[in-house]
Amino acid sequence: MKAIALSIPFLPAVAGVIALSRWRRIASWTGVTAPALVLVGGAVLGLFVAKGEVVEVFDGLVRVDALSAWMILLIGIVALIATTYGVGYMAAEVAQGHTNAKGARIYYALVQGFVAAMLVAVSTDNLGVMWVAVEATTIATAFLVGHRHTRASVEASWKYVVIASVGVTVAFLGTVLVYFASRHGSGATMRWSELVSAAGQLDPGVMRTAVGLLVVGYGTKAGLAPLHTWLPDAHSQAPAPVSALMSGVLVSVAVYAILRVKVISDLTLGPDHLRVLLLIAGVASVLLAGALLLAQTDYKRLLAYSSIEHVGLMAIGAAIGSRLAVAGLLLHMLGHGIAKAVGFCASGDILLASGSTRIADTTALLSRRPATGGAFGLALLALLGFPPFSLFASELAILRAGFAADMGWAASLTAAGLLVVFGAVLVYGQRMLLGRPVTETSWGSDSRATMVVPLAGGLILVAAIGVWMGPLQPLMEAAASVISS
Amino acid sequence: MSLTLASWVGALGACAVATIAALALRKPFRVWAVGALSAVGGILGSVSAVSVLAGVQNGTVELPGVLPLAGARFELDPLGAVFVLIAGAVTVAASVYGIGYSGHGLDGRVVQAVFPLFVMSLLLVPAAASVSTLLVSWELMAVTSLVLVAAEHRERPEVREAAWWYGVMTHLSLAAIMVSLLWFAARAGGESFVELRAAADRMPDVVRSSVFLLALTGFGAKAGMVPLHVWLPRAHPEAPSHVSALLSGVMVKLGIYGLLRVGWDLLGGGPAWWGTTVLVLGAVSALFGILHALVADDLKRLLAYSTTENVGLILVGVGAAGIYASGGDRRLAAVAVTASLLHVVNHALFKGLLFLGAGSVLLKSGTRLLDRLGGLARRMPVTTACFGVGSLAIAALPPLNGFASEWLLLKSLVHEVADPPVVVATVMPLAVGVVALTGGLAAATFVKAFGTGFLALPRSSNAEAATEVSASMRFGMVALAMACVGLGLVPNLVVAPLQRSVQALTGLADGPGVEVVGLGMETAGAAGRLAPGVIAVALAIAVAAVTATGWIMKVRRHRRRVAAWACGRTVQTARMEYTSTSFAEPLQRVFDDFLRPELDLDVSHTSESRYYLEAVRFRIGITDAFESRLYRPLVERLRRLGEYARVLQNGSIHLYLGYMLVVVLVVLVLSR
Amino acid sequence: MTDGALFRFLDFAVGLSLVCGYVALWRRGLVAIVKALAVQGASVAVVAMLMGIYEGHVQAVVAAGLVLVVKAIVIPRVLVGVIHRTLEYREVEPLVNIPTSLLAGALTTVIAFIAGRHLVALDASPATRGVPVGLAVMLLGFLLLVFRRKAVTQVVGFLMLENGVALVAFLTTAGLPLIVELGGALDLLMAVLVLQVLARRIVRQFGATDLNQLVNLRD
Amino acid sequence: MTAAAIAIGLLQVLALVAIAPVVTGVMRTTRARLEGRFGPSPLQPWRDLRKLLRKERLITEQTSWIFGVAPLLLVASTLVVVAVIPSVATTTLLVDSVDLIGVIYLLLLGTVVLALAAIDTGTAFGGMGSSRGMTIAALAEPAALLAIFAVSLRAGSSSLSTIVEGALADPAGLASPETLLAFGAVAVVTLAEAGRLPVDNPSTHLELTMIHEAMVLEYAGPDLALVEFASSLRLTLFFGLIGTLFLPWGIATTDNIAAMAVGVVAWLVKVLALAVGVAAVEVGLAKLRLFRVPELLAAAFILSFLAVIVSFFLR
Repeated sequence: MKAIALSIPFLPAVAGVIALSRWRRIASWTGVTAPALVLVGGAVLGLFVAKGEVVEVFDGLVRVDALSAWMILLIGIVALIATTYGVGYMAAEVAQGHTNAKGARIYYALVQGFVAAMLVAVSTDNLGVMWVAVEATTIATAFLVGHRHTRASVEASWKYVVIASVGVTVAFLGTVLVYFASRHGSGATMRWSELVSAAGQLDPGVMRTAVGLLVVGYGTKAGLAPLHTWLPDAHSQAPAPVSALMSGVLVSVAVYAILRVKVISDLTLGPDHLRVLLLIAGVASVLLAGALLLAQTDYKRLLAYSSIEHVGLMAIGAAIGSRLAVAGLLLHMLGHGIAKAVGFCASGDILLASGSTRIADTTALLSRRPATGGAFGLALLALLGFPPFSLFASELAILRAGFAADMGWAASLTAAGLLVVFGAVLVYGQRMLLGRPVTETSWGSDSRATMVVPLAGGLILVAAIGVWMGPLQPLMEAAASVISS
Repeated sequence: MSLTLASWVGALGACAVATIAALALRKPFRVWAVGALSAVGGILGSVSAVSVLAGVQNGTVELPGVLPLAGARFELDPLGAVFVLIAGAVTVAASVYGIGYSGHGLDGRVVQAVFPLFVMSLLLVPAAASVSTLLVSWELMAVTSLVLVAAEHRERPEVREAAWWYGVMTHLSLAAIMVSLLWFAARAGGESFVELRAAADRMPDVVRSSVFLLALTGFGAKAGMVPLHVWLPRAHPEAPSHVSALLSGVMVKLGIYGLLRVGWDLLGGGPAWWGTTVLVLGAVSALFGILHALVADDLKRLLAYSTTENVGLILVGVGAAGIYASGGDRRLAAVAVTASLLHVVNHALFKGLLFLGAGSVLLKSGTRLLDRLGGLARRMPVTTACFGVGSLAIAALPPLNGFASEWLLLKSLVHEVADPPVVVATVMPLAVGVVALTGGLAAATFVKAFGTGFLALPRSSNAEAATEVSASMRFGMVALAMACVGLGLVPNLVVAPLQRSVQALTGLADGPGVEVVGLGMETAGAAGRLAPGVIAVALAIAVAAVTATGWIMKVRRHRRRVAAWACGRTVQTARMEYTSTSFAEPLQRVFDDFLRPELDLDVSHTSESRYYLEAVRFRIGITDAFESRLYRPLVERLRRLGEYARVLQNGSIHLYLGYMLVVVLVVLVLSR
Repeated sequence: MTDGALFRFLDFAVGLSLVCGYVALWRRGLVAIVKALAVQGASVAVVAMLMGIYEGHVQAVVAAGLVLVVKAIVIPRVLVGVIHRTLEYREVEPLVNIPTSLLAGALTTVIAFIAGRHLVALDASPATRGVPVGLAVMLLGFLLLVFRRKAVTQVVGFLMLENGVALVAFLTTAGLPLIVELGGALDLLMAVLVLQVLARRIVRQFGATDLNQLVNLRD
Repeated sequence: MTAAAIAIGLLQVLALVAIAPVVTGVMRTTRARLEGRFGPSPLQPWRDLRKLLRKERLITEQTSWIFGVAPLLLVASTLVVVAVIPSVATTTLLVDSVDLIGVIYLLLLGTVVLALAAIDTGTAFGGMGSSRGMTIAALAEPAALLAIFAVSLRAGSSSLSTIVEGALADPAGLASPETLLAFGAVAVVTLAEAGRLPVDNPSTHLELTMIHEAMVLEYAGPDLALVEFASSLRLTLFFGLIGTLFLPWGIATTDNIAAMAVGVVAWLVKVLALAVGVAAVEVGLAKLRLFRVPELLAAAFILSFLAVIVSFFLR
């Protein structure tokens, strides 16, 4: 177990190094095998820790409990989808001359590094290390966002790096203050588990500031309004697989960080302190996403704003904090991660085919590009929370928990926001998907299998989870109990 | 495993298999497989419903593993059974009809695969026995129907518009229901219907009433109740006709189901104003619907609006029942709700029939516009006969099934309370007036639909070229037509078992509302009796007598065909016929202030003299007031709000960092 | 060296870093601003060292050296390089003019002191008395980020933010666990390099590093 | 149902069938006399019918089977109503199977069938007639049903026999305001449904004014005979109904011969009196413009509505 836990972050790292080497073919496919192995390892760990066990190596440098295992699974699945799809995508990018072999190599390497950083972030017990890893994701993705050296992509990456780094720096201050508090509490430590056990002795005054700053910092990374500003630009400019990873897991990793902080904060300051903060941010995110979706013209930004909406939901779930809410939140992470990955990958294919990200230029997709168009449509339906996709179950659970916790007003407000989002996404979705092409010019043959299969797989998986979770059920329960004991 | 459960699960299984078959098989087989298997599902579904209504046993299923974080719980009780019954019955006809109807363009994988899923959802919703289960089934129904509504998006641009309206309104309905039921569940401390029932009377009135109003909004939107009906006249016409039959015949009714279930079963009824609200909304819907149906010239749009009308009538019954029950007169309440449920069943049958008929016309003539139809009676005899039966039934004419329920409804409104409360004394007479006027207008509407659509001369070459439809489609229509006649002759077939469902509504009734006396049915308390069967027999005898007299008086039997009196012109052309527009004109004028039609008349004169006309063009457009005055401005306002909101995201990194600075400062100051 | 003297040095270094913050906010010349940054970095390093000595951490002294190298030498060099490459030497017209910026700076400093009070309260050692100054430096960096238009200035702002946090870190905890320290420094370095590359790309794409041009991505 | 009852029921049906054309005749004669003409004998309608039945059956081209079946159904539905309504005696063939509401819908059935047949001819007149006919029928419906509401409230039942017996039980009730209001309503409805002045003029064939005549314009020979017969049957039916509901005196409640005799006489008197009265009134009336008719029917609706309200609050 320890070996697996330790090796998991290294798999992508190694793959990344290989990717830098000259032989591209191998590089691309090792990039696929690494996430697959991560997935397997995550599954093994999951089965182990679901029983409440904890795997710990190097006094907490690596510590995998149920929550970490859940996140590892999430990262593994999404990374698998993104990388598998990515092979075909990069080939097409090179073919279309948006980049060259060198660019492709760097791309593969950075993607792996990005995944590795995220894995570190979720499988360490040390808040400091977690912080370092989160900052590392920013650096890894900086060049991925700017992968096409266009004006827009450069602009996006500049904004992304500056805003995200500033945010994470704020989080660093928070971490420092936590350490400060622990120093004057039970003894200096940055280990989450120790902080939790010693939460009683931490000085509330310092912790209040610390927690606030941590939430602001990681909230920036998660894209909570009003700190979301970089997200639409970065997610819409990055290459599809990277957008998939950023939207699908990176935001969830940030939320994960907030959840870890929340545990300590709840023990030291009581649940209400963070609840107010998260509730405001969450509801604000949902409403803002709705407002900005109303007049949207770019389908990748559309997906990005939908991410903001879903992060808002997660924040609300965290704010409610009951067992049901947290379980719903975790399930929502998983469902949203996969669905959003599929959505972005499909959108990438549409971009390759049409050469434009404007909704107006991409119509009648179901007729022109049945496979990816269909996948895009289904992903939208999933993101809008239609059964059998699991997002319906999780949203329902979060709202249920909200009413049960006497936060009916917030839940109702959220429901209203979701209604607006729904209307907006539906109007643009139908504009893109339905109808018959005005010009009979077909967009060449439908995309190749390696780009379609992962999308189909992802959709089937989300639908399946929405009906029956099977072995994931106990893991989710265990993970939920880590946060809301 | 009881018969109920076995057949119900069997039905679901059949649908599932149908979906798989649709995905697996190739075209010609696909359509057949889906049609047949869905039909089987329909039959099994009705069997389960019948066994419940016959009092065999309620079917209960608990699947804690399924449906993450909630667990699925189903129970098929007499109230739900009514709706499973109509779902099954209409499904049988619709899916067999679909075999022939899908031959042309609708045989794609997606549509064929989703249709059985839609049927499945229709069987699931009435059996759901917990909040989450209900909501999931409800959304499953929403998404499948949405896909089916959009099925023909390649053919007509309106389809996409329709799909959007439908999607938004159906999600509005979900949001309202969700808030209502989750609130309820939170107060009850559990989400199974049993717990909800138990907790209902422990809740403060404010909560009860708000839960009720939210439920009314949500389910009303699905039922097509004014002012939440706007999606209905868009979606139903654009959907493939056999789907429209299910939408209008069954899905819309599930709104009624939800209202009854939440309002008078789970909440156990409430103050009089609940009933009054429902009744008034119902009355408005009925009048609004029928008036728009009257002036519609698109056959399927006409049918859709008439659905709003019928839902209105059903709601009038429900509301009346609520009022009576709150006044303590549970006997009359039982009568009223029996009337509503009976009308639910009847409307499912004849509206399904009418939509199938309209589908046949559309398929063969390629148009839905009444002003371009006509002369089908000779070209499509079976379709014409079936549509005729449907029209007479929906016009509530004896001896067809519409009459029975309309009669019961009126009986329940023409009450004999000793000294009624003011509400009853003032509302009921008006309700009678509305129901009567609606009935009259419905008759006019369907004389127009059937007369101008099927009789006399064809008004266009398409109609001229129409031919009778294929066997499978004929089967679908004939089956429903026979059901209409059958229930018309012997309504007791349904009325008697319905009494079980009435009992289930603990908030309304504690005894049967309608007693069965031989062929006749008698409203509780012998207030009046009706035996439609006898009427039919009497009619038959009368006809026989007249013909016999004819023979006796040696009237010539042979008929000679001669030209009609065409005002002196030798030939009579279709252009001389009254069009549907002109048929409706007098009534449209009577209700001008209400319908506010936009007329435009342009007359072009010949160049020689302004006393000679070149051409006269007359156009009349009637828009849905709620759509043009309520929804469109709302949507527009939202869109503008979206435009304003974009300022927040104006691209300046300095602004973005400014947000962060402010947030950080606030956090620092607040956590001081 | 006695604690008293040590604390006098400490206060001086802390104060100096704050002054540097104001200087950066006050000057228009980019080179001058970068110089201010370098000095600030050095003073942070000094603080780190003094704290290390005070607490007797060897590790903190090492960290101090690290800081000195990264913050006072490498990074300023990089930035000056960028300036020379882009041939932009002045913050010609800042979004917010100098006096207002300085006023805002004063305001944020006040807020910093208010917010820092209870941090000091936890242990009132002469070291922690500097914590509010750290916060103030951080907020000054923030102001640079919001008020200035050139890419370089923004980077400087970000680094001052960083310095402020570092100050707080050293003053409160005399250095974090080494791995975090190293990771942090590495990240910081990488971030700056990334930004430098991006700045070059901006120049290539937009002709200048005026960030007001970066408004193509919007809703 | 005893043999006697059946006999009585049949008797009433036959009586009504026999008298119906005569009633029309009487009205025409009265009208003629009041206009200073001599006019035909009251039996003329019967003669017309006999003549029509002998004629050849002409039927318009391009009509469907509906056109042919319509007259039969029209007569049949009317006959069923005849078999429901107590005229001579309170017991009729169908009084236990159909109540007043049923009666209204049966009559509507006739109207609808005729309207369809009229459209089926495909001529302008047919369409016009059926459009107008349905308009009036639709608008008359609320008034009619509310009037029934009012009447049935008194007896607490919508079954005709109960109502009549109730009325006989306390004749005082007949003088009550609600009954008078209801009577007004029913009167107007009768004029509308039976197509009399001022709603429709049975004796005109002026294109723009006719309603019923426009519908039946294409009928000839035996079919026309049926239609004509049906319309006079309807008229008589309404007179009988008014008589039974508002002047129930003399109607036989037992099945002994004497009572029957009284019943027959009383009924004849009522019907003929009403016929003469209506005819007399019609002389002084002009036909309303089509778009004034709704106002008249609205008035009727108000009357019956008031009747109901009053009967609630004067209880």
